[in-house]
Amino acid sequence: MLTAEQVRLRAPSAEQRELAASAAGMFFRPDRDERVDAGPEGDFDRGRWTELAGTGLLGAAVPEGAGGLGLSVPDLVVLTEQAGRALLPGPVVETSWIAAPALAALGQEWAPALAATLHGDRVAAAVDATLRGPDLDVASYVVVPADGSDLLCAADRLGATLRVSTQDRLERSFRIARGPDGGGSAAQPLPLTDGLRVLDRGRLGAAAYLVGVAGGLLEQSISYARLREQFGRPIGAFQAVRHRLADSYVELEFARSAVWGAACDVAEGDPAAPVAITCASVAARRAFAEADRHCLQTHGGIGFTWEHPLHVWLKRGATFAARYGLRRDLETELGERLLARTGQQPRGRPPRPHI
Amino acid sequence: MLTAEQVRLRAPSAEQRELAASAAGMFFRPDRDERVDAGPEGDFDRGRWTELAGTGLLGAAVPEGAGGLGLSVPDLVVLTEQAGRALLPGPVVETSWIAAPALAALGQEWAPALAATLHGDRVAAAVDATLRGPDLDVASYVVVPADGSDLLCAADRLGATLRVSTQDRLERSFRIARGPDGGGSAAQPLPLTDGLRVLDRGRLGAAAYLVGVAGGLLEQSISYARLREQFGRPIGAFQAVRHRLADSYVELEFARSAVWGAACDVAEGDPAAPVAITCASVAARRAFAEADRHCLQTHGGIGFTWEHPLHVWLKRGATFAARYGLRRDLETELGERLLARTGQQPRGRPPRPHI
Amino acid sequence: MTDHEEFRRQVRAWLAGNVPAGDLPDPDTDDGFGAHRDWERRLYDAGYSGISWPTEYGGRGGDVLHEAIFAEEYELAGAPVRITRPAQRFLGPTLIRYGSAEQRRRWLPGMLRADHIWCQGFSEPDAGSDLAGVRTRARWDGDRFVVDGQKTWTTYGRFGDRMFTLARTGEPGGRHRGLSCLVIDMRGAGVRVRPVRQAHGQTGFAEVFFDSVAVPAGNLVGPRDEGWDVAMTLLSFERGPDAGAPVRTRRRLDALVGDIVEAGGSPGTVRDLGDLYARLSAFQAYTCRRVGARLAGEPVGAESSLVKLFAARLDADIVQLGVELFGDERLAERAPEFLDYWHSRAGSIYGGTAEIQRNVVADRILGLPRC
Amino acid sequence: MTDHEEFRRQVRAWLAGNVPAGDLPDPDTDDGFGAHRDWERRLYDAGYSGISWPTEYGGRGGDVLHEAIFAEEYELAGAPVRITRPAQRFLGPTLIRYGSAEQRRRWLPGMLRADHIWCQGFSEPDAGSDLAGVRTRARWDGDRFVVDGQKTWTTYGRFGDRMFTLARTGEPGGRHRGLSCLVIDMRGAGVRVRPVRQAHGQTGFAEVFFDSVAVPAGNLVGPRDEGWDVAMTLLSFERGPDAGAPVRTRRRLDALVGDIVEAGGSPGTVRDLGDLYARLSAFQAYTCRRVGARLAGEPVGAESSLVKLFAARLDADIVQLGVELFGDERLAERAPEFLDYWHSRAGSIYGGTAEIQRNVVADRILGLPRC
Repeated sequence: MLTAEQVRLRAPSAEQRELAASAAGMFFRPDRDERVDAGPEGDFDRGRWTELAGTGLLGAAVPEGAGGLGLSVPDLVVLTEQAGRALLPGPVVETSWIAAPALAALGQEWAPALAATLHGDRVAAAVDATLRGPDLDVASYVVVPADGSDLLCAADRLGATLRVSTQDRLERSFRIARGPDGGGSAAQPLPLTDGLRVLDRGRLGAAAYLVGVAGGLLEQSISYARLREQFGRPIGAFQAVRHRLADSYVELEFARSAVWGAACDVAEGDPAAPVAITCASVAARRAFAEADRHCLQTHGGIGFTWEHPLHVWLKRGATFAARYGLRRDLETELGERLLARTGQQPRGRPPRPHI
Repeated sequence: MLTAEQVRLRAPSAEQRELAASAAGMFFRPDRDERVDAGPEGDFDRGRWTELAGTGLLGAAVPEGAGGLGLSVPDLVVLTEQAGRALLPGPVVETSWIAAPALAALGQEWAPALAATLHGDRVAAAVDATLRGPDLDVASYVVVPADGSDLLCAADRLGATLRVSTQDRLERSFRIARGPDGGGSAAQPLPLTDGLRVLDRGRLGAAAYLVGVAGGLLEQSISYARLREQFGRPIGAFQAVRHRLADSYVELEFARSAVWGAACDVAEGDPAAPVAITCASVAARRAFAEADRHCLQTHGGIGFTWEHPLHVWLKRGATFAARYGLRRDLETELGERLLARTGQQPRGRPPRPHI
Repeated sequence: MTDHEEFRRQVRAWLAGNVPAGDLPDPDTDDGFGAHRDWERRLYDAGYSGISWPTEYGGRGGDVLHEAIFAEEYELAGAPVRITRPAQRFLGPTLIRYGSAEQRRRWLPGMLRADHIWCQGFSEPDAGSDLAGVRTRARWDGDRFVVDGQKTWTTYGRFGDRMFTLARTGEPGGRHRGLSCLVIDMRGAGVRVRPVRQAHGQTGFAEVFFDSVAVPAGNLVGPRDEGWDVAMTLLSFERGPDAGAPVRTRRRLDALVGDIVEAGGSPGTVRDLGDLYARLSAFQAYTCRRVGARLAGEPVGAESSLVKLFAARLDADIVQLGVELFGDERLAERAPEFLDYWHSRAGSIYGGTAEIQRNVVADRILGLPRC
Repeated sequence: MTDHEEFRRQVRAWLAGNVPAGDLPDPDTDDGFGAHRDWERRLYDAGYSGISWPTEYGGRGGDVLHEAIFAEEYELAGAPVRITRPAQRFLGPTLIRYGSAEQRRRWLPGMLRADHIWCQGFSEPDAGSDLAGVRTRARWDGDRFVVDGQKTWTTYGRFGDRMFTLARTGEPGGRHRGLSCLVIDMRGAGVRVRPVRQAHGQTGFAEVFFDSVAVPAGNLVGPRDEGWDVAMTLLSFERGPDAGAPVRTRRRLDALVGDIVEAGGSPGTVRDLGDLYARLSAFQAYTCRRVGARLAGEPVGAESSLVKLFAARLDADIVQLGVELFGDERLAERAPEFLDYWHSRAGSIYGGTAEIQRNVVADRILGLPRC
């Protein structure tokens, strides 16, 4: 259903486009290679994290009165997509979408913790339903989804219950680890933020980041297809390559719209927003899967080398495609919902042909 | 496992290639349009059926002593693929693979029925597990798969149990109808033929026919892509078209090999032949699905017109892809088998990289 | 023009009281076409034709959002297909943009009431994907054009009164140059219409042959020899957002899910349905964003190519899942799904093939070099 | 040569008694390469190297089926990767076909024992899909060639002793004309080898730079300036049937199914597994038919392009299903599947990209016109 208000909201405003452009400028550092700048063993880079804190991204969704930028959920989508496009390391989604708003919601008692998080002095992270999340070994605060209400755990009060393992990290500059098995007595119950639970916020933020990663992949591939020549012409002139990239772009644009639409639903307080978020998460995973397949193929052998940055996009995308729900599980969730909904309705008929 | 004997068998012999060529010549009648020659209401064309009987196809797998050609199962695959390529109408797969060998196996008492069937004077058909089959309204004998042993029903003895409905026929020249609900007392139990039950024979025969249909589709499309010009050149010169057709050809060749391999398994008495037949059935359905998609797209608008024969190939293929098991059900059967097999084996590891 | 939400309420109420209960008879039959024409007149008389057309030509004078709201409600109500669709969406708007005052007065009012059925005459046997290959020839004869040639895939051609034609007035082989747009009286001398039977057994489009057809000078739309620009404008209208499309896709998916529920479910299919649901949701979101952009005054760009690619694949995947689950009975001539099956598969052909759309995306959006 | 079934029994028994229990160390390390070289010598000493090579060059003198049986059993046993694979499959056979008697005597015996590691030097940074774009230049200097240029994607380049190189002896830009095949001593002056780290963090191939490298006249293989024909022969050997490939795919699928069983099953995945199983079965059947055709003396045609397309997609789909089910942990550097993941995905790139293979099929088999 289109209402006038919604339709206006759903075309990104001039301010939001401006926001995207300035975020792109801030986040993209051509002088800096996110792979190389992480320590040789992939240690968390505190300097870089402090820099990122300086951009305001971490507190973008925190009210201005609490030291943040007070941006809306659609605004945060705009920023997060740029973060993904620039492959920003560390728990950017977890901090800006989950932990910082959670600390802000907990009130005065947690104000110092929030301030330290927004300044980058302390690291806040979150885990998904599999209890994995980024950079837990350096996190001071970890948000954990739970039955009943979600929880905030302060690492220094948890002691033995925080059992972090970094064994399964995928990239040196982006470490996923297994988090605390549960909150224990020291955990703080969390209220909803923007009407959403922690996993829904994570899903939406991760989808926005993933769309950014897919977009970055595609940009790289377009540039490469313009420059790389074989048989006396740029490979981007061959239909096989052109059509691959066009297909990737189609999926990307529709996923981008789905994420944007879900964010608008949240902003409007639509009670069905979590369903829209799940749909958007699937769309983002589809878009990444297409980009992953076509962009690696477009690059040929060079895409398999460590020196070319493509593999970092591929790995980062794989990380985000696997967090806050695997595509198959999200699809199953949606399929069951569709079956249940239809079971309650009268039988429909397909539309008549219509050109 | 390759044995010398198998490997030799599995490269089609010179005789088999000869057989294919002569069948193609017999079956393909450029002067005859299988769509138009069926009666205006799609009635069964007895004249055409007698002609087909004259080619020997119906009794190809019947021993020479019983009036057939005494060909092997791989030979019959060769013939049936050509039958599909030429879109032969009527119950060719049901007669040649199932009913005629069944009548032959029943011995002297049924010799007159077999002779009438091989001459085309009487029509023999079969139904699959959904109890549907072609041209049941004109069939004198219908083979029905059943628990215990499969059954042969003589239509004139069955009376009320043969309830034929032709409501859901797909094309005018190829009518699928719902068959008898069960054999009743007049049904004759059938022995295995070549060690196979009726459904396995039907699956293999239908897979061979379907491979032929997919091949015919592809041939049509290649010819069209060579002739049809847009932007000053044949559309077959555009990578988008070339690569579609190449992909279809790949699936076709692998499906053809799978069907051929399964037929060789049957000929060698391999007890796992039914599994190979199921695999081949899936491969044939894949090949048809690819051909269906790419060949219709290659033809553009013309492929949607009644005047162009493409739609007959598409519909015939859809018919054969849905008989003796839908692809999804066959895949499920194979997947369960794979899981059960692996559950009994020690954990394997993936191979090491190997260029 | 009324407030948008109020407009939606009005439309919904009117449709609830007026949409025929069952399907109208097939518009490819004489009776069926007549019934559809009557329906168009009821819509017109109720003020629901040409929602975004100026009132002076019989339209309602609404904006892009009124148009979108009407399209949504119309499809949600399961109302009949529109035989005035080409006229409404692109032929009329092109005449409004390029027609002379006299032409607009002469042609536009009859369009919306379906007094005259208008057809688009661009495609030819040898000018399909390659529109600039048009060969239909319009020779200037001193005081009129004389047209010879053939058009094809003409929707509602059998019932057509006027054709908006792209013909070659310049040198043969001139490609984009030397083309002109002419309005041709399809009832006039030298015009022959041959309905084309489709794979599903029904007609629905036609071939149209011109044999020395006289076309008055006053039927030239836009400058002579510069018809390519007119044609491109027409296509940009055709490619504007259609808020009804995701609703139709939703009905298609809902009908399939209804069949699955009725058949007692299909466990292995849950994930496929979730995938289709997510894609439908993205289609809705994209359409919403596009309508918003149009409302904000942004021009129509190459997004329609994205929609064609995304939606054609989605629709084809929905009907394909139906065939995979229920077999070939769904393709049978008497099955209720058979028209939709063929039509959905045609989505990657008509209005520019998927290959053409990918080229458009590669050229105009991605900026890739050309072959 | 022994009877085929007896040969299979012998091979199986020998492998059962000799294949190392765990994986050998990574062949990209010095230690690992040494271990693989030792393994090659054990194979050679046992008579299991060069199964179909003539006995005079250290081979076993078997036929295509012996070769296939050995490949199947070798993979079924999970035996180590072969660092002599390029030499065995195509470099040696090309030298047997095109080398002089002196060259064959000089080079062939050391190949199978891995005394010298042989690399293929065709690809260059600007000659990937477009092999005729080779730029490495071999200038004739009166009594020797002087080579300048660069090769890339050189498998085992870091440990290479000899490279079978395609270089330009004729005019620059001469495409297929003016190319020659030269054997270059990789340990000689002017040759620099730079290992290339791959996305999975390990090396495995290298870039090789030639800076005025002197190559004796006696290292020219085949006629000067007619190296393209030699190269095409080499590629046809490379494209012969590999009976080990479906076994590797089967191990890949079995390992995944094992993971699924261990994880307690995954109901929505049964159908995906059935699809993969059916494709594996078709791959086995196709390979079997191909070996049969070779045994019957049919030449190697374009079928290897079909295998590349079919198998690369199958392998990629297997590893992709693993990632879809178990998430990104399978891509992590320390995961047991990570090498196979990247390698399987590379199947549509190395040895001719999928695009090139489709062109080969379209040109040589389907007879479609060229662009």
